[in-house]
Amino acid sequence: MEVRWDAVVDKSGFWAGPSRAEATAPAALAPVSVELWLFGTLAGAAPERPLTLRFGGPVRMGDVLAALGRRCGSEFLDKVISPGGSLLKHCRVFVNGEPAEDPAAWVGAEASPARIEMILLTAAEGG
Amino acid sequence: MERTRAKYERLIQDLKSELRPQREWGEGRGIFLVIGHFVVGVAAGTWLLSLFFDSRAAMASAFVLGALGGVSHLAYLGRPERALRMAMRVRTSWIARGFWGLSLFLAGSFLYLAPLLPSGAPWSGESAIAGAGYALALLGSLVLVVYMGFVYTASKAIPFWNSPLHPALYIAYALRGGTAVLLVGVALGAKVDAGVAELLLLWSGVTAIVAALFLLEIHGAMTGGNPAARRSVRELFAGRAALFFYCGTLALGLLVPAMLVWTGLTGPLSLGAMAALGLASVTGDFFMKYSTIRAGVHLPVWTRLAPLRHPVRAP
Amino acid sequence: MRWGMVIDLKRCIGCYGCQLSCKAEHGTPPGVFFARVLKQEEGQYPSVRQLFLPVLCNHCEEAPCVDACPTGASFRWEEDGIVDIDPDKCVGCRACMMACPYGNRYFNDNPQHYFEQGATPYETARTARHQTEVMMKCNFCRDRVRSGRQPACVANCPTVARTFGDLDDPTSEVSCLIKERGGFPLHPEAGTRPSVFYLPA
Amino acid sequence: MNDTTSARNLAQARDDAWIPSSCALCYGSCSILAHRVDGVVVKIEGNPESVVGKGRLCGKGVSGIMTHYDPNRLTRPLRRTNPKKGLDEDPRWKEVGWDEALDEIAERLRRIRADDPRKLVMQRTTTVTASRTPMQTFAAAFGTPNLSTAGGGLHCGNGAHLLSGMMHASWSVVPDFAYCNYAIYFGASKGHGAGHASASLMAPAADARARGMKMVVVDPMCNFAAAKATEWVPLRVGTDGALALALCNVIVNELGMIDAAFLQAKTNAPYLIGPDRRYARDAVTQKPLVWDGAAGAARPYTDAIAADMALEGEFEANGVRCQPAFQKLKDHLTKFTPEWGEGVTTVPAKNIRRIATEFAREARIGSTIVVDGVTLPYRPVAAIAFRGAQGHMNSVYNFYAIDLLNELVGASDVVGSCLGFNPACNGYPETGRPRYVPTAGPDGLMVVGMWMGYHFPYPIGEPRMPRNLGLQDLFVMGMTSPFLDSDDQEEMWEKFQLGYRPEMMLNFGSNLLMSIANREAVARSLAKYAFMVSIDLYETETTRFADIVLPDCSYLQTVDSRSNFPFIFSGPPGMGEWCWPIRQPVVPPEGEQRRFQDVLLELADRAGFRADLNAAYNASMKLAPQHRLQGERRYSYEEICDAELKSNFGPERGLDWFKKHGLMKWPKQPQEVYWRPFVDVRVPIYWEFMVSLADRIDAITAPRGLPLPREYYQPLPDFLPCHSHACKAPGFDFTAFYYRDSLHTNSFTMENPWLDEAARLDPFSYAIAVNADTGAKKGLRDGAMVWVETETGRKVKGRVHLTQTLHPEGLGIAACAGHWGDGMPVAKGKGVFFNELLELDWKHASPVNLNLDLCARVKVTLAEGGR
Repeated sequence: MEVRWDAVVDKSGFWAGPSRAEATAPAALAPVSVELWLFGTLAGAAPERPLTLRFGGPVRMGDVLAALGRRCGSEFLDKVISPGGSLLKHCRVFVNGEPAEDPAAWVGAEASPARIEMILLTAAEGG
Repeated sequence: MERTRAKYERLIQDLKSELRPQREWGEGRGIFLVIGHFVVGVAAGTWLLSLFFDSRAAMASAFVLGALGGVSHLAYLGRPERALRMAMRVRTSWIARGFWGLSLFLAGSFLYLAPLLPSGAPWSGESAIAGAGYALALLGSLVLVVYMGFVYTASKAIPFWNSPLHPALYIAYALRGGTAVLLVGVALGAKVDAGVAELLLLWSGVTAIVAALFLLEIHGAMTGGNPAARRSVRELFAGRAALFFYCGTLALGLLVPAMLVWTGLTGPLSLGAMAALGLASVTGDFFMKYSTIRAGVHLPVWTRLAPLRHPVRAP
Repeated sequence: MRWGMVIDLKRCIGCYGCQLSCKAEHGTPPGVFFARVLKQEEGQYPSVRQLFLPVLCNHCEEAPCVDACPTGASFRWEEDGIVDIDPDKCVGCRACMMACPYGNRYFNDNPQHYFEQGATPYETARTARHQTEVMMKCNFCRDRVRSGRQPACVANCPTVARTFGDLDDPTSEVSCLIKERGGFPLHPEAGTRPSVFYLPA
Repeated sequence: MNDTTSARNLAQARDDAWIPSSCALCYGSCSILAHRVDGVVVKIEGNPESVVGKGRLCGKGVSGIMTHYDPNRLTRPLRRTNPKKGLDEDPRWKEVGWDEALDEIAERLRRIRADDPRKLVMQRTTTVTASRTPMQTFAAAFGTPNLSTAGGGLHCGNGAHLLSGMMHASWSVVPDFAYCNYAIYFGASKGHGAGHASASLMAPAADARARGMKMVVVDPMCNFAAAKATEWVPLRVGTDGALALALCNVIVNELGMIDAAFLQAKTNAPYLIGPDRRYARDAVTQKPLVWDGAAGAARPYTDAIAADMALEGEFEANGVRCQPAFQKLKDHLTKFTPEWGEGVTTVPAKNIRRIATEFAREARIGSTIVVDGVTLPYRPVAAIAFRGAQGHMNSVYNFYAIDLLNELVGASDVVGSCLGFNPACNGYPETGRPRYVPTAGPDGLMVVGMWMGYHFPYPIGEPRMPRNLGLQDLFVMGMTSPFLDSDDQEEMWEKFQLGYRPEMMLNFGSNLLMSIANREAVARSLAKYAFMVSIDLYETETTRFADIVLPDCSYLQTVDSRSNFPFIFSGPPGMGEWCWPIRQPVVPPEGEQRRFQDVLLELADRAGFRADLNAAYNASMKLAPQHRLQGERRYSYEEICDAELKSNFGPERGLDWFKKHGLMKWPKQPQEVYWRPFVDVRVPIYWEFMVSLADRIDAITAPRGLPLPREYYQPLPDFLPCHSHACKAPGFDFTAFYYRDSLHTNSFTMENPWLDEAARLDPFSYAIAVNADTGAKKGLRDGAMVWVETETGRKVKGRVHLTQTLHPEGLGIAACAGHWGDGMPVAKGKGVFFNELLELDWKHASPVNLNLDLCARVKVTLAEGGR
């Protein structure tokens, strides 16, 4: 019998991976403060480390980055965000120690102040 | 250290070459092996002939040569201090047999010759001891004459040597050497129980045999279909060993003596010339052996890895 | 029993793993190779092949080197057919070298080491064990084999081209391979009856 | 500083231990067992417990002892006293203490970091893959994007890795030896000599041979792989792409044997291409459109069932006539007839047709097979390539065309097919780490789940005015760049108004002078550095340009939580086991040698950026929250290794556990090895992105006097000749190329006296191989000493080896030998320094991926009577 390539995909949940429960926005609209630790080449962008940003309510990572952009300037932003608006592959962001790639992810849901670390890993490589 | 280094560099080159030259016998300290081998051969031949022609002086010189040959062998060995072990494997090893041959010869000839020394010996020339010595020396020298050729015949690694003719050839050499020594002896006034003409004819006869055997061996090597053997012949006539072969073997060992023999047979031969004849002949023999050994080439390891599938050819 | 080796020339890629693992196992001095790899090409461009031939002592049943040895330093173990050298008995006459049709015997000339500065700690520990002025050659890693391991070149061969076993046992892997794949020895005409066989490339 | 746990055991009266660790004689990083007796390493064997090498090592691996004990190794830090730097300048070293040396370096680092971190260039060898993590992490923390691998990518990888990444989510490709029945090798030796996972692949390749896998090897020289092939296909150097295109044409247009189902579901073949050569996109979602045969309408590729997607024909979408990408490819291929191919490659047209037919037939399109109870597509054919095929100006198209063979018949990461190097790993069962899997990126095209660098093959970066010295951020498909050392670097930097110049180089073990191109060019660039630090085992030719030299530890004296990066890099593809081996010290350092990983940590402390370095390690090692490095705390490298191991394998399996066991293993599953059917990603058989990419790069380069050669940026592969093909100067009738010797790694191992000895016994290793008949016509004798000279007058000397195993126009040299320095006396003067023949500038680099042209048209003349 001939395996339909697309069919095989449909049948298999193998790579679905551990489904992370979508972090929901905290009910209370308590103000959130975010501690930003910028490392490596990004460190120069911020006046101090950590840089603390306060938000009126729950925020998504995208919002934090945008706020950071307003604070640190566009040159900072295009180091970390592609023209398409997604996070550049070699820019690593960690929210309270957990890697965060999705700009839509909620920040500061569990811990406040939330600790966000950002660093650029060197892109050029060969061999 | 430097020598070792150079030898190493050359080994690497040799291992790369399809037909690897034999160097252990003949090069460096290996020269002592050739000398020893040669001298012992002459000694044995001399002993036998001097028995025949009853020449004490020649016998004495045979003893001395034999002893020198033994020493030369030791000088070649990697571990001379273990030389006695070489007596162990007479059952299979021609070298062991040669070792016995030489030992018997030296011991025997000593026992036989000692009483004849002016100083004399505890036993007389007619004593049983001397008699035993006579027997041992005779046995020893016979073994010596025979074993040499077989040492080479047993060398499966060197196709050129590994020929059934080799023993015969080496026996002939021994006799030729002996004859040469006798000639020298006569020249030096030693008492030899033979006429010069007789010796010259003997020399010619033996030489003829040697030449014939040698030619047969070369023919065998060339037609035997073994590349290593063919390469050896090339080394001998046009390669590493050629110089020794032409100057040493042919010129000194054949032409010069042959001329002298001719003069000797056609007219009177000065004692000096006779000595020269002997020496030239002997030196020629040395170079004969030396060049043959130097011309040795290892059997190539690589053989056809049959049955080989043939490479894919475009249809 | 009779230890033997089968080398599958179809698997061998001439990587020198055997030659060098042997060196590492025995610490053989410069210019001494218990195992070697030979390369040769066959045919004419473009129908040509490059062939690899790993060689080592063939541990012949009719070993000419043993016959040629005057002292008994070269000998063949009765119980396992391995042809070996007792360095304490060798006088260094090199008759065995002239007798071996396979050129697998080496004379350990003088104290030698690989770096001009002198022996490395490794060489002091391993190479120094070997006597100089005597003959050396492969002994099928007899010590390893007796302790239940395979010879170094067999255990290490990255292509698993080498098989080691008892030739006297018709059911052993080596015997079967020789039977099924047409194993052949080198220079059979020499009448040495080698214990090393090759499977066609 | 050098905590050498196992070395402490030396206290015991009788020391006799077998220590599991990892080799570092080449980047295969096989698992080893080092036998230590009374403090001396007396034997190195493969570790049979490990998947990496499976207990069997190549000649290099077993010879490591002599590299470790090499008396020529550096043992003390050295300071240059001669300010002048050059090929003939003696550095006039003076020994200095570590403190003095580290302070001076740290001072420089601090100043540069405050000024502009990009002025630091990090250079590392490809030989030690484990050095990738500490070096890249240091660079990230310091803040420089300028990290290079000493010509690594320029030679072997910019094309091979880009294409393997784009099409197989992996660093490299091999046949699935366990099931493949017909493999075509284009200038690769995988499983037969050097290369990725070299020793690990030798047994599987031999098994495949024994099993009867047909192997067709396309190569100008019949060595290594070709020597074991069922068919050797000699061709003109650098024309592999032309042959592949002709083969594709036969398969598509003469045989019509394609895996439509695969092309529909797993490639962008059905995507509709407009007259502008771009995708026709959905007005709302901007997703590329396909023609849905069932619906009789153009729909986003996500909305149609693959089986209904049209591959051929012409349709109307967005009001314009469009064709599926496959139709474009089909039409494009028609011009590459076998007859045309014969003209370019010298491979007879009938052979091209035969091989294409055999390949397509053997692919068994549509068949399936059950592996470990899972039904999988079965395509037992593979077309693979590496250094030989891709080491040219036309590197990208060559590899692209070659891989199309796999894509056309669906032989891509399924049973028996062309496999990437373990690009999908579900992680160690107990922790689910490390986990890698390709994902669908923009337009549904595949993004790698794991990559050696962070410069992913896809999505393609946005070209910009360069900030990197290598200009990879302008030529965004480039990886390793020639401009760190090229003759025209200044010219290029000025053109693109690069706001800074390199000031300091930190080199780990690479010998740039030999590994990139002609030494004069590289020497000029090296001499420009105001300050250079070299951490090395030997005083290499390159290290002689350093201001400070730091003595490194050998692989038997150091520690790495992963002996290779990523841990899957050295593991053989195909079914079997996952294996994570470590490297650990077997003996203590000699003299004042220190591990470079700890030296880098120390420098970060002294230069005051340890917090950044800790953060960088957290990121690059993806450390789990509970194992992350904290703040500015001073961790030793062993502690960091411990953290990574615990993070991946649980708290009870830290460095101590691994030192005891050497490695961690767990079984692979078919869904990991043959991941393609299970992961919903597509690969581009039509590189639509090239069209706009070229526009965007050209928009930057053209105004600055560097119009982009558009022929290199087409969406479909073409054959572009190398410079060597264009050279018609009389007398220059050989095309010189180099190949990797299985006895040697880069320029490193010629110093190992065992390997050197073996290489001197080898007929090819140190020689210049020339076709016997051509050579005879030119009056060359075997062993003759000759000069090999290029049109520009660059020349190298060596001994000729006449052989039948070479294409009549070829001239083969085993790279990269020919050391001239005294720091590696054993290697000095051994072999031929091929790279001296190579030009190093924009003109000789691929405008797409910056790969160097590695073949050179040469003439051969007898040197001093040729004796």
